[in-house]
Amino acid sequence: MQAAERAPARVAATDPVLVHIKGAYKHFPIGGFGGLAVRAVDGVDLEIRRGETLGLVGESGCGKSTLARLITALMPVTAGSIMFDGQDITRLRGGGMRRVRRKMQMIFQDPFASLDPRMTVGDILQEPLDNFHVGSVRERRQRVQELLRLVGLNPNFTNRYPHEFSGGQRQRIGIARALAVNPSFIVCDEAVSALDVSIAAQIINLLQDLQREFQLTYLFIAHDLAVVRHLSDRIAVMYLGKVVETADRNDIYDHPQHPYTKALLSSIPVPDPVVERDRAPITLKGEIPSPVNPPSGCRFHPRCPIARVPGVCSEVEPPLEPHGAQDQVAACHFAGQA
Amino acid sequence: MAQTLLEVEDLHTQFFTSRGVVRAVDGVSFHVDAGETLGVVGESGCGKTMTALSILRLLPDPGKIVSGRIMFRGNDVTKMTDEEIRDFRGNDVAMIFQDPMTSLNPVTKIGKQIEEAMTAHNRFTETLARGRVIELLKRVRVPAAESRVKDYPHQFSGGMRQRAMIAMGLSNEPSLLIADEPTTALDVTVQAQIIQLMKQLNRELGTAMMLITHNMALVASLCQRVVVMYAGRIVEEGPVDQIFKSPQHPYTWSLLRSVPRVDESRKDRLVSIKGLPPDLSHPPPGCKFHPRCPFVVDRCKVDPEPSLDEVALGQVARCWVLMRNVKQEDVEEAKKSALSKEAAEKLKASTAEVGGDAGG
Amino acid sequence: MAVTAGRPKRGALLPSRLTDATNSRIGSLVLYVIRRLLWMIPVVFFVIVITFILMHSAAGSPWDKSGGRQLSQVIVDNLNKKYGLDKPVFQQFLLYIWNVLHFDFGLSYQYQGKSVVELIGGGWPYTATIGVLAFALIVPIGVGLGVLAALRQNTRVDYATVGFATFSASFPNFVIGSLMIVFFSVLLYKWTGGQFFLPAGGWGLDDHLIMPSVTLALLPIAYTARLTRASTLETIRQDYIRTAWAKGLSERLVVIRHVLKNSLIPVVTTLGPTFAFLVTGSVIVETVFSIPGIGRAFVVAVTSRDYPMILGTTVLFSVIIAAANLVVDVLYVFIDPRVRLT
Amino acid sequence: MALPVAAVEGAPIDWEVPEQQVGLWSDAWQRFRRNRLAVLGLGIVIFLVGVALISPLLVHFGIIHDPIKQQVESIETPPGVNGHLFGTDILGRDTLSRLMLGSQVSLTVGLLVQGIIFPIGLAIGLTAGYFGGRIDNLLMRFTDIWYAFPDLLFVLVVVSVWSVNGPWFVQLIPIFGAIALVNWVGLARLVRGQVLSIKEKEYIEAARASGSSPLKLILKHMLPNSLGPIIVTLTFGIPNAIFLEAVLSFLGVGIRPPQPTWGQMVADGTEAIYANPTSVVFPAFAIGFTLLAFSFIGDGLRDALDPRMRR
Repeated sequence: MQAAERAPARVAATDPVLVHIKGAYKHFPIGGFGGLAVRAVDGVDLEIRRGETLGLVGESGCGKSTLARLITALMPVTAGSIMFDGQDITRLRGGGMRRVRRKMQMIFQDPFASLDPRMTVGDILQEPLDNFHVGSVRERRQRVQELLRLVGLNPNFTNRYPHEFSGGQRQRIGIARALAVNPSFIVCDEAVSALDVSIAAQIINLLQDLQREFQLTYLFIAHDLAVVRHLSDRIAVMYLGKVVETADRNDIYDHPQHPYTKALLSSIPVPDPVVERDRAPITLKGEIPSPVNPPSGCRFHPRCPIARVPGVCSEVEPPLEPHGAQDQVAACHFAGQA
Repeated sequence: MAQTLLEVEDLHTQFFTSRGVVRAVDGVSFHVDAGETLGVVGESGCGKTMTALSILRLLPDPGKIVSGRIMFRGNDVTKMTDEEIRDFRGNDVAMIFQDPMTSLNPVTKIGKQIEEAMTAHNRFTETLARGRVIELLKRVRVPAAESRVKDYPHQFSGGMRQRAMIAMGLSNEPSLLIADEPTTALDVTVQAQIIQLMKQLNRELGTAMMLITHNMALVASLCQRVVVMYAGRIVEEGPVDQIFKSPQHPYTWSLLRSVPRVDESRKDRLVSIKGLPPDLSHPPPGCKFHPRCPFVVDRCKVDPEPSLDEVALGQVARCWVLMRNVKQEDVEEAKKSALSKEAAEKLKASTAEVGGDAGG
Repeated sequence: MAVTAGRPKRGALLPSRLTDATNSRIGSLVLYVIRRLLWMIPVVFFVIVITFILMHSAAGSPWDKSGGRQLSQVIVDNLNKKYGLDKPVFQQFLLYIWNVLHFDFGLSYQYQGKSVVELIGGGWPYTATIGVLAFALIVPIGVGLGVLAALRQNTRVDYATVGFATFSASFPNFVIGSLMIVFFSVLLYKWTGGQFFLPAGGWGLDDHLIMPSVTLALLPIAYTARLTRASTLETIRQDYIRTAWAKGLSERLVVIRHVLKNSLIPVVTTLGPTFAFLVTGSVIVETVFSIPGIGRAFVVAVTSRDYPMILGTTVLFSVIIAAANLVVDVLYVFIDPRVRLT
Repeated sequence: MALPVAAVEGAPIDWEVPEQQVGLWSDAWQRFRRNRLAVLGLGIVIFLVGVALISPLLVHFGIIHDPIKQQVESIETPPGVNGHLFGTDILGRDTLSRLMLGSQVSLTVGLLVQGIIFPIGLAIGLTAGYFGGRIDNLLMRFTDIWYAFPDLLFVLVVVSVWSVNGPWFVQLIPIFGAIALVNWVGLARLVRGQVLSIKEKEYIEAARASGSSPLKLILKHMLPNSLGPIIVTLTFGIPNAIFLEAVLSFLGVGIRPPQPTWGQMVADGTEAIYANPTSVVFPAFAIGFTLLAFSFIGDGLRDALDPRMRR
């Protein structure tokens, strides 16, 4: 029934995988006795397919930003492997790493903190070009201007400093920087969360236009499910260091398999008073537990409306298994029931 | 007809800075009825928060109420003495703030901070107030309230702190609660809990609420009436259904179309409002929205700003054009891509020349 | 000087984020104090090592300057034997450490026949009296001025306080001491025909105490006032102060319950460095005002190369400073509930 | 090669030119210049440097009195008498010329010590902050010990055991060493803290993501961004060093006569304080105002470089 309304997904499920994350872990030791650690990413398996936008959602502290840093090799993994274009980047050093770096870039959350305040916009945009020795110095300068123009900024601004620009303009500079070395894969880490509504819309549109123009693959990380749904082809939901569900953006909304996904979706108000009057959100009990001592079994069980405790939920950790639609996986013993 | 609780008339709040006078609130009039929930929406820097702070006379330093009246139950807040305003704050009108992380005193126990809100107004004795703290925390559904009153704010999570703030706001049973972006700093599931709580409290206690937010969905969920502000002015006002169904001011329309909806599959591009809100020390002439308006006509730039005229029953808007007069193709035009094709082509060309192994 | 370099030391103190450390707060506090006390042992040990190495790296022997004339080799040998200087340096060091553990800091070279402990014991009452008096001035005056200036920002009170603090912080204490002597002892004596003046030196539990303790206290007062003012201004801008106003609290309650409680936290953390400053300041002030305290004894020891005395004083002072820092850190835990002990 | 704006089509969105174009450093300089006290302090310091440089020449050509020559006939001349504008001291030496020459010692100590501290503190602080680990641990433990060490006492001991003979600038070497030894830790800690906080900034991650090497990160991002507080600390270090030198001279363990120093002059003046109080007052104020000038500059710089003061 909904199928007719849906825009067709641009990428078929058979497309080759660009990024393949296998059993990735990232633990941050917090010192003290007993080797306690923040288990920010705690066993994640995920695929990002060439040309798609994978949306990654979850609440603060679920490990989505850490995962982004693992994928872009800004942090070393504690365990696991991350394959990019067939290469395991967790083992790369030096030149090999640099070659991969050039193909994947990142757009950051805070437009104020992500640009070095002591460098001009021209220097900021030229830095990646310099690092990868792209073209001649003259060609680099020219490319910087083209980049500025591309993101809708005046190309004559190269000798301005970031503090002279507004938040939205800065985020464009950050996008231009990511595009500078012509990557094939861009990680957008909460790229619009810090922006005002109308400015966020500008950036979202720009990201979509750029993707179409340059055949980019995006990993789009956000806590706002509405934005993620708008931009993504597939959506992965994270909870407490693990991916609990992955599916096509329509499937995940139409028939979420994991109770957390369901609660997350239902908790987002819709800008329509008529819909709102009848919407009955599933409000979850309590708050996200500490990632230092995640609950046993299924991590979601203390807040889960359908968990059987004591029982399988509090004892056995559910694996990510196909449930619901084709290409949909969820980690729940009672997937689809609610 | 419900009784009018708060009536703001032609309020002007200005900041006297070295760079000139900033007209943060520029002739704003609205009212809040007893028991209703009014939403005040707009982008940041459009004067929403300053309007709220003016009502409590809590403006930060170079800010001053220059003219206008703020009538609360027949008393003008702007004319109150220091003693009267002290008794008014927290007692008649309470306020909760955006960031629960910074809005509570970090070195004072939660219970003490709530208790203090009550003892400040001689309505409760100290013993009575202390007893009520637990009751209030239970009302805002803080689990294990008996033991948590002795906790410090850093021992509370964000959501719990916001509950404590709400408990504090409600402690004197005020007739109006001003909530300034109460859920913005919170996680989605926690946001849902707080929204749910505010709905319930509004039903149970009949406290009127003024909700200040940029989140249109929140307004749809909580409010009966909406005031849309832009550049220190009200540009549109009306019942919530009306505003969402047929917004008449292009700004309201853009705001509504600039956020994606979670219940809709991707169909349309988002409407983005070009440029930035104006510098309030040097606002543009004519309609203040005209430099960013996709449906601007010559008149908007030259003529004095239009007045707030009735456009439907109970709905007023400040616009020469109004959305109902805008043609569909203009609407489509407003959604078109602004990407510089030429720059993209040049960039691709230069990549081919120098790109090496990075070619997409 | 110690005061300007003194940032609050919070290496081991981190704000609680991950766990609630409520239930066993007292227990962990005790553990923390014990650990800090144990940590003082290596600290003092290294202070001794460094000073010891320094003094043994000096060219010539300590007897070179004695009495201004060259002593005969026999006498030097005898002296070396008496003070154990004929032994290898390493052995001397071990012996010294052994003795220190028995509270024996050796014999003074300068005042022959007197032990370092005796000399320090003799000077202690003077140094302690001046120090305590100065400390008693610093906290109320410094904090009071700072708070007043912040609450009356951009008024004459504020300007006067800032001006006073800037001036006092720039004039070294020996300069201030000397200038005070000029004005209160010399000029005042002349102008009043000997009626009113303050004694320029010496000791007595009367007006002799005024100038030394004020001189010692002036710079820390200035520093405390500046810091209090800055931190109060910072606190006033915080969101929770706006919350306090929004509750309808009176100005008095907002200031006392919310502003001061927070703004004084950074001030407390600087009391440790302040104490260190008082200790080193005593060296100067006692010289300026000819007070027979430890500080002056130290100067004498330095100029006459009285190594046991130098070592003894240095050890004592560093123990005092380390203890003061410990007290401040513990105090900090009490006034700031966010501090987590690790 | 600037592209003409008119040639661009497709309605760019944020085309407006930001108001004015000021680099952060020039912006800071603008703010510094508006601070009258800071400018006054800078003026005093420049004046003092001039005095220190030309006073040997003035003595050489007999324009001012010889600061060393003792004149029995003019012992303790009051100010303004017999061409001694500031009077003479207990040995009949001219106070003004002694003050002028004394500025050499104070300024040399104040400025040069910072020159020694800067590279040491910077190198250790950067290494500890960036690489962390063992160096960092060592630095932090070392700081713990250092904070328990009474700094003035340490300087006193060092100077007394390492004193060397020779002209005043040779005698200064152990003093430099001692003051630098007690002060580099503070700077290293500051740099470390700066690096640690900057390390967490997104722009460092962004630079790493765009392939910048660690050396480039340190030199192009961390250093320029931590320079503000470092400059302020160094500026406040100047009066601190001057103060320590003056105390040493005052206590009689610093530069030995005949080279005049201000601390020494205060000490000498104290000896004859009843007879001639002015011989204390002049050097005392010379020290005080010099330190004041530097702290005005320091305050001015701190305000000018404070990121919160930026628009």
